[in-house]
Amino acid sequence: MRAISLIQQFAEIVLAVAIAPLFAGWIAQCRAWLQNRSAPPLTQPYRMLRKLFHKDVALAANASPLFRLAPYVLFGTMVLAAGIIPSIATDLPFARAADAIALIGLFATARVFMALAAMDIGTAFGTLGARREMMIGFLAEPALLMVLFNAFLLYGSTALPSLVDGHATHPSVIDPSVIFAAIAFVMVLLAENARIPIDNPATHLELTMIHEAMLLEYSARHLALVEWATDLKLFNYACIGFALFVPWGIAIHGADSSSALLLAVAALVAKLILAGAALALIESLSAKLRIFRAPEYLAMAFLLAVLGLLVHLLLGANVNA
Amino acid sequence: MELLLVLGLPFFGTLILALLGARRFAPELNVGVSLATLIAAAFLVSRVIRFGPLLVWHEQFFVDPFNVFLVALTAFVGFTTAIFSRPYMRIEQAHGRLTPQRLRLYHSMYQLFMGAMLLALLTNNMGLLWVAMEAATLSTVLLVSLYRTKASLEAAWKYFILCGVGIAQALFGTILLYFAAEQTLGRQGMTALLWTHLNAVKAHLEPTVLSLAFVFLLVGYGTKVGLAPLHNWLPDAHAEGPTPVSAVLSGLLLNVALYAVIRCKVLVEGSIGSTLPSRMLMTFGLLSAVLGAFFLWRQRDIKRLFGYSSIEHMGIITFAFGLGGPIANFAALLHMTVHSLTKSSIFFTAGHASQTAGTQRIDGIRGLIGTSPTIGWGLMLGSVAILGMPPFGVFASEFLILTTAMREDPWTTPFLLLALGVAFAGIFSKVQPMVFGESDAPRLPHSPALVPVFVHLAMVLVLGIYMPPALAEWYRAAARLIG
Amino acid sequence: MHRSHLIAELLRLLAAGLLLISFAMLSRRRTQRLITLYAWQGAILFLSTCLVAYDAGLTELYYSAALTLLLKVITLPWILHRLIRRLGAQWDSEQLVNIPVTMLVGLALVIFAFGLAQPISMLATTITRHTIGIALAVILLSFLMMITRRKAVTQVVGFLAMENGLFFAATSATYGMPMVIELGIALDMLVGVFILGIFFFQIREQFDSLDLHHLESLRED
Amino acid sequence: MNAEPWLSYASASLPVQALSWLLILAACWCLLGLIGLLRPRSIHFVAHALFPLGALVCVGIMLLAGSFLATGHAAETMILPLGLPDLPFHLRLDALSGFFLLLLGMAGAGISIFAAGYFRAGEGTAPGLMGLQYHIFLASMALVILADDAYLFMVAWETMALSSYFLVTSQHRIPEIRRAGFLYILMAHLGALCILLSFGVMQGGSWLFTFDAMRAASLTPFWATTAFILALLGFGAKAGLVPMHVWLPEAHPAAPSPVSAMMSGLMLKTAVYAMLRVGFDLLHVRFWQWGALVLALGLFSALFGAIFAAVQTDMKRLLAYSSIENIGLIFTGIGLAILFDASNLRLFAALALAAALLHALNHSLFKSLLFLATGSVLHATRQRSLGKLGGLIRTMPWVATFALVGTLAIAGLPPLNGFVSEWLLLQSFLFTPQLPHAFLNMLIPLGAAALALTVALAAYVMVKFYGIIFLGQPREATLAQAHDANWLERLGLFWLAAGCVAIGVQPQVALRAAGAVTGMLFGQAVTSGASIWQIAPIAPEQASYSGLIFLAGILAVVGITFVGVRLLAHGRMRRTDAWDCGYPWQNSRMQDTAEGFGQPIRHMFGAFFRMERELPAPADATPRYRIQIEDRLWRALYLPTARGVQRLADAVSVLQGGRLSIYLLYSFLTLIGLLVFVL
Repeated sequence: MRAISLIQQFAEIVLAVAIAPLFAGWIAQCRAWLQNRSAPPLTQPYRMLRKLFHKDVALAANASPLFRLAPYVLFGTMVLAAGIIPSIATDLPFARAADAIALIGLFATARVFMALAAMDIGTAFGTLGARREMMIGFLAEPALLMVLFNAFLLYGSTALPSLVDGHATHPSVIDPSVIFAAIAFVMVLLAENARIPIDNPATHLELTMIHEAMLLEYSARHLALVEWATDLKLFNYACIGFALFVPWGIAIHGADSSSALLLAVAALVAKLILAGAALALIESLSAKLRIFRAPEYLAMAFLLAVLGLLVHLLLGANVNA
Repeated sequence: MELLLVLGLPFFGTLILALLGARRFAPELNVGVSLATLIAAAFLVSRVIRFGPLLVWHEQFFVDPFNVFLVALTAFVGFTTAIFSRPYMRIEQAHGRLTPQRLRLYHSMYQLFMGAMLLALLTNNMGLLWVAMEAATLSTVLLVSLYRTKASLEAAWKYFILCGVGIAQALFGTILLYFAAEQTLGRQGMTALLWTHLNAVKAHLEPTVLSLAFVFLLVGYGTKVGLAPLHNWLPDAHAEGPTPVSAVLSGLLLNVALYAVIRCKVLVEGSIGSTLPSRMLMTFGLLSAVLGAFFLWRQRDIKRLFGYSSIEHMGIITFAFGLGGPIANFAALLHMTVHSLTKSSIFFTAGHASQTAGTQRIDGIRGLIGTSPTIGWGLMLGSVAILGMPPFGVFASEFLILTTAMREDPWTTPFLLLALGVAFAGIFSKVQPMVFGESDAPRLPHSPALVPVFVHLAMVLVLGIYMPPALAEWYRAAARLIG
Repeated sequence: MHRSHLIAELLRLLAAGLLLISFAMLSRRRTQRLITLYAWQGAILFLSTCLVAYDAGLTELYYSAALTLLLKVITLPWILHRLIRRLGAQWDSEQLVNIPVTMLVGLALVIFAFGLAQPISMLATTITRHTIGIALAVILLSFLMMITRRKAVTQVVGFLAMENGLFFAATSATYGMPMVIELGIALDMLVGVFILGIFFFQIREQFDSLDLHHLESLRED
Repeated sequence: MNAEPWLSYASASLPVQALSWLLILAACWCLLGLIGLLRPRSIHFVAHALFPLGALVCVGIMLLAGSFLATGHAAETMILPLGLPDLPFHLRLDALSGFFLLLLGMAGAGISIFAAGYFRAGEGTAPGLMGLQYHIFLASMALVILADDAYLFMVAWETMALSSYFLVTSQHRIPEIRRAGFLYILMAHLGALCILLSFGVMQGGSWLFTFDAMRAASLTPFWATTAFILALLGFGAKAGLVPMHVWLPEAHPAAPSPVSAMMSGLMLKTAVYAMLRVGFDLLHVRFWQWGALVLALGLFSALFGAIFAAVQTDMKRLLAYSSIENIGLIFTGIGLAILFDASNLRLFAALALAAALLHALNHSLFKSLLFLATGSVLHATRQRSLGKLGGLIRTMPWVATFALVGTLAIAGLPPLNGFVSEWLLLQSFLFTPQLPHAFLNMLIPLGAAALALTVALAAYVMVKFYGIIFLGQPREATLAQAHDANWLERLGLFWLAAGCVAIGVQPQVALRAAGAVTGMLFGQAVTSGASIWQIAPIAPEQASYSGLIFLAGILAVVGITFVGVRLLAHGRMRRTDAWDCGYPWQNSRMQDTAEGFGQPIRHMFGAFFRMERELPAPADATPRYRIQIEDRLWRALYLPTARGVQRLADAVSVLQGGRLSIYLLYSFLTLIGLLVFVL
């Protein structure tokens, strides 16, 4: 194993942990602009975290150890995921630990822990949130898997680094299925990260909230970790999207020097800025759905992904391993 | 010599018990005579094992692989049934259903019945076979009507008329056989009806006559086998007679009747050289199996239930004989054995069960396993065995029959499946609540004799996983004999 | 030769008589008359057996003829007469099927029986070979009678008539069965009738009638 | 196939003739059972002496089978002087049977230890008798796996059914349990008949019923298909494949928990084993249509089970339906394997089969674990209904912890074992586009989606299961007195939980065992590119997974974060009431009930259910809400059959009209008919 790959690995994790809140803040700012409100400063998330870390924890009397463990597990899984997803380089020691499907499993672990923690106190809202979160989860996963199927058909691999490399080796492949898959992926991303139209991260209107309902009982450092992990999750999804659909600029295996890395970081930042703006735009343009419309929404995502698949098979471009 | 004993002892017992059957020790005497018969039979068997088949007294009597094990079986089940009936009949007497005179009649007729069956098995003469069958019928008619209740009289009357008519057909069949024999063997009186002689010349017997004869013989003896649609007497007789009688009817008489049918089938098939008789047997067998299974579905009386189950199993055996070939015949003979062992033991337990509950109605019998675990487990295991669950021997034969049928005549397997499945549901759904659940029945005045039950079941179990070589050798030889 | 021809003629005559009697039995209503007819049947059997014995010169057939006379002409009818007098069951009022229909069915049966007996008669070497069809017809007719009658006694008479038919078949087709078997059959018959006698009384005391429709309680419902 | 170092060491210390030792161990089980009859009423003797010994036997079997697999010996055969005259009992130990014996021993050990602590006095059957039935059950399963001729197989198979039936009905005073037992034994017997006929076809005229003869027999496609369909019916009925599943949700809850665990964890696997034996070993050909059929059935069962599990309100029923789901997953793998094998893609076939085998092993571990946990809960609270449980994590921390492991494993979450097999299954789905059937290529991705949906639903179900039983506030006051499991029970649970974690973190070992099987069946072992760190079914650059790195990574990050938080911030904390948006009067009745948790599923998959709702009226003094969920198939398939048989029986019973003349007429007509027929 080469030293550079270790460096890349470390850099990637640190970068992700560092700028994930910034990304969230950027989206919030864009939304504010689009809704012409006066925006909070970009650093708002960091201040939030600092404040929370210094508060005293107010823990529900009947909270079990699971409740206190959950935020750490959540944070841990998200950091690990950040280490696996090739956001700036593809030659990562951790990357072999999981392909994209295993990543879905990783996110599922985080989700289940969150839901269990939400049920632990035994409040009405906690269980409600847990149930809704799990529902969204099992609706979103098939769609996401179909997206990955598309990728596999294109590059004959489900390991993200190989996908990126493969894309770099023959970038000429512009398959119509990719477009379908990309749209489906964005829809899933919105749903999975508690954004409009499925959920509203800003709301605390009890009956509509999903994600927020689960963290009602958390406070101080626990809450901070959960929030941070949430930001990381959004960041990770964004990076998966980049790796799947716009992997330009990522320092690929073999061609990775320090300069390439700097370039990659720059590319990543650029992509994030655009992506954040786009997300904000979508969120501002769409209205939140009733919870029972969510299945239809995700079914639509699934349908698009499958369409992509069929299109690919029908057009018969078979670039399999 | 042993043969003389085997045949003589039961008739001797008939007389003795008829003379002094009213005494208190009559049941023990009955057991004693049966035991003696069993011992004699055992000697006979051992002799056959040592010196091979016998043919004695101007060839009037013979022992060959086909009937030797049936003789042993008959003597054995006769003995165990005698053991069982000792306390059972005492309990009946205590319940006031029987008087000493009836008991005397019962004991002597029981022995007569045994003698008649052994005669039917051992004789080489088709005419004597007929006489013995008739004698068995008459003695059992008296046994069935033992209680003198309306129901038992009705049952006995139907039994008598139906089997009487049937047996008359069989006689006509025998006459035709004799007629055909005379054509070839010439007029030689007694010897013309000897099965061995007929078997020797069967190829030259007149086919048309023999096929006619077979029809009459099949209808005649088939009535006693209980083949549908000639079976109607069977459930009534089984349900209304005393339980020991039901046990020997199911366990032995049906076997003997089927034995007669098969003897005739061998001759006829050899003569007409076509598989017509086999086809007839298969059809009758399937019909009986399926109909019997469906009858099971809505029984309310425990002994009736198992009577119908006997019809079903006789159907299966007949079907197997119809299939023919070494394996199917082997399976059929095995099934004869295990069925009579299992079914008699089931009747033992069923009898005691109805005594404990004071009724034969199924929904009156509950939670046996609570009141008397031995009876409960006996009934449960017996039913499980008769339903063809391994490791009991019934499964071994059904295994061979089903697999053979699947290869030889696949069209029959759906019917067999239907029969077995329906029978399973029908019997098990009724046995389970009788054995399991709550109950508050009183205990019996005399302790029941359940040793026979578990002896029988143990034997069936052993036959399921290990078959003594000698027995296997007989079965093979008999299977070859039947062809 | 001439003599045996004459005997064959006589036998055919007797056989016809047998058939006639069976038809008569089908048509009779009174039980006593039935029994008388049964006795007549026995008599005819006795005669025919004697003729066959004389013709074939078989002594053992004489024994069985004697047996027939003793059993079927004298003993059984006598027993039955006494029985029904004691039981007061003279009348066999109504039948399940009315008589003309029964007659027609009987006729059909006779034709069927002859058709059936044809191949056998071809083979028969005995002088009586044409009579076997009649024997079969008698059997089937008495079977029919057992089906159509309502009273226990009449069913029994039908049963016995069937035995007669069998016996006739035995003699006419094969000069009779071996003696031992004849004896066995006769013994069984006798015992059977005694048992029936016992039954009559028991049925009577249980159901105070010999009508069979009392005996229909054991059934699937 | 190169062996794991520790395994090869173990095998070096064990005799080569593994088969005879396995038989001796199986005999030990029967012996233990019989010894129990000496003092049938003494719970101490039976439970605390015999059951642990039985567990030891399980461990022995596990080690023997494991070493056999590791050293890759040639198949061992043996003939016992028992059975039918021409057909003595044949036994055979090869990789396939070795794998399933490993499974049997591994899960059986945990269950037996737990059972030692579980059985209390005065529960249904006398303990001695129960011990006999229990150990006969184990031994018969071992024999099913070792059998090498049809007769021994059937004998062991039905003995298994029978002993488990008696175990299920051990509390026979309860009518529902009797009913469940009857349904179970009936389905088992019908299935057995189908299997019997299948063997009858496969022996192909050579009147030898040994499996060797069947391997040699060459059947026409028609007969081969007949045999396969019959086998699928028979073994599917035992495995609980939809639509032959109806007995399963009735029988598993009815049984005492260790028995439920054995049935769900082990007995269903014997059906899987038999299906593999027939499908891949005995039948010499395979057609892709078979694969499509099995795949469809498997996927449907999986989805069906998951959906029904999500709406259950009885914790053991929930687990039973989840068993149907997992069996569905396993059969999905088998179907894929047949598909690949039929089109000669042997490597992929090996992959799919390895996934199925691994999932069978995993399921036997975590499902027994969960069933046993419900057993402890049942003893502690006397409650089976989810609506009356809750908050047990505080009163029963041990059970809760082990159950959490099981829950995460069955929910298919990394880094536990459930995830590995499901991941492999998805991987094998990825290669279906290489099948030479364009039409299938269109359809199978949807199958993959259905699979993903099932897996995600399973997570939903398990969150419901765990959250409602162990988390939240107790829904009944009595739950406060619930006591934790005793040490034997804990030991059993620990064994199984450890198994889940071990296989999750080091799947390579289990994969090697499965590889031995696939090597035997396809000549392809799924070990390419696998290192001690990771598994990679085909090639590392295509897809790879490493549970070890997962676990290590998460633990490391969690540790670092924890320390970091403590260093940078502080650990101050105070206990207060729950906030719940400031609503002060909340109580335990305000949590989601089991029905509430199932509500979205009912809403989305309404087509699957037959629902009876009872809604309270607006002005209702005592409003109560009741909903009953039924399986449509029960009314669509089974009741009509039963009614049909009943009607036929009524029709038949007319024959026995009780009138003598009619009976005479029957025999008369039979006579005439036959005469006419003969002429």
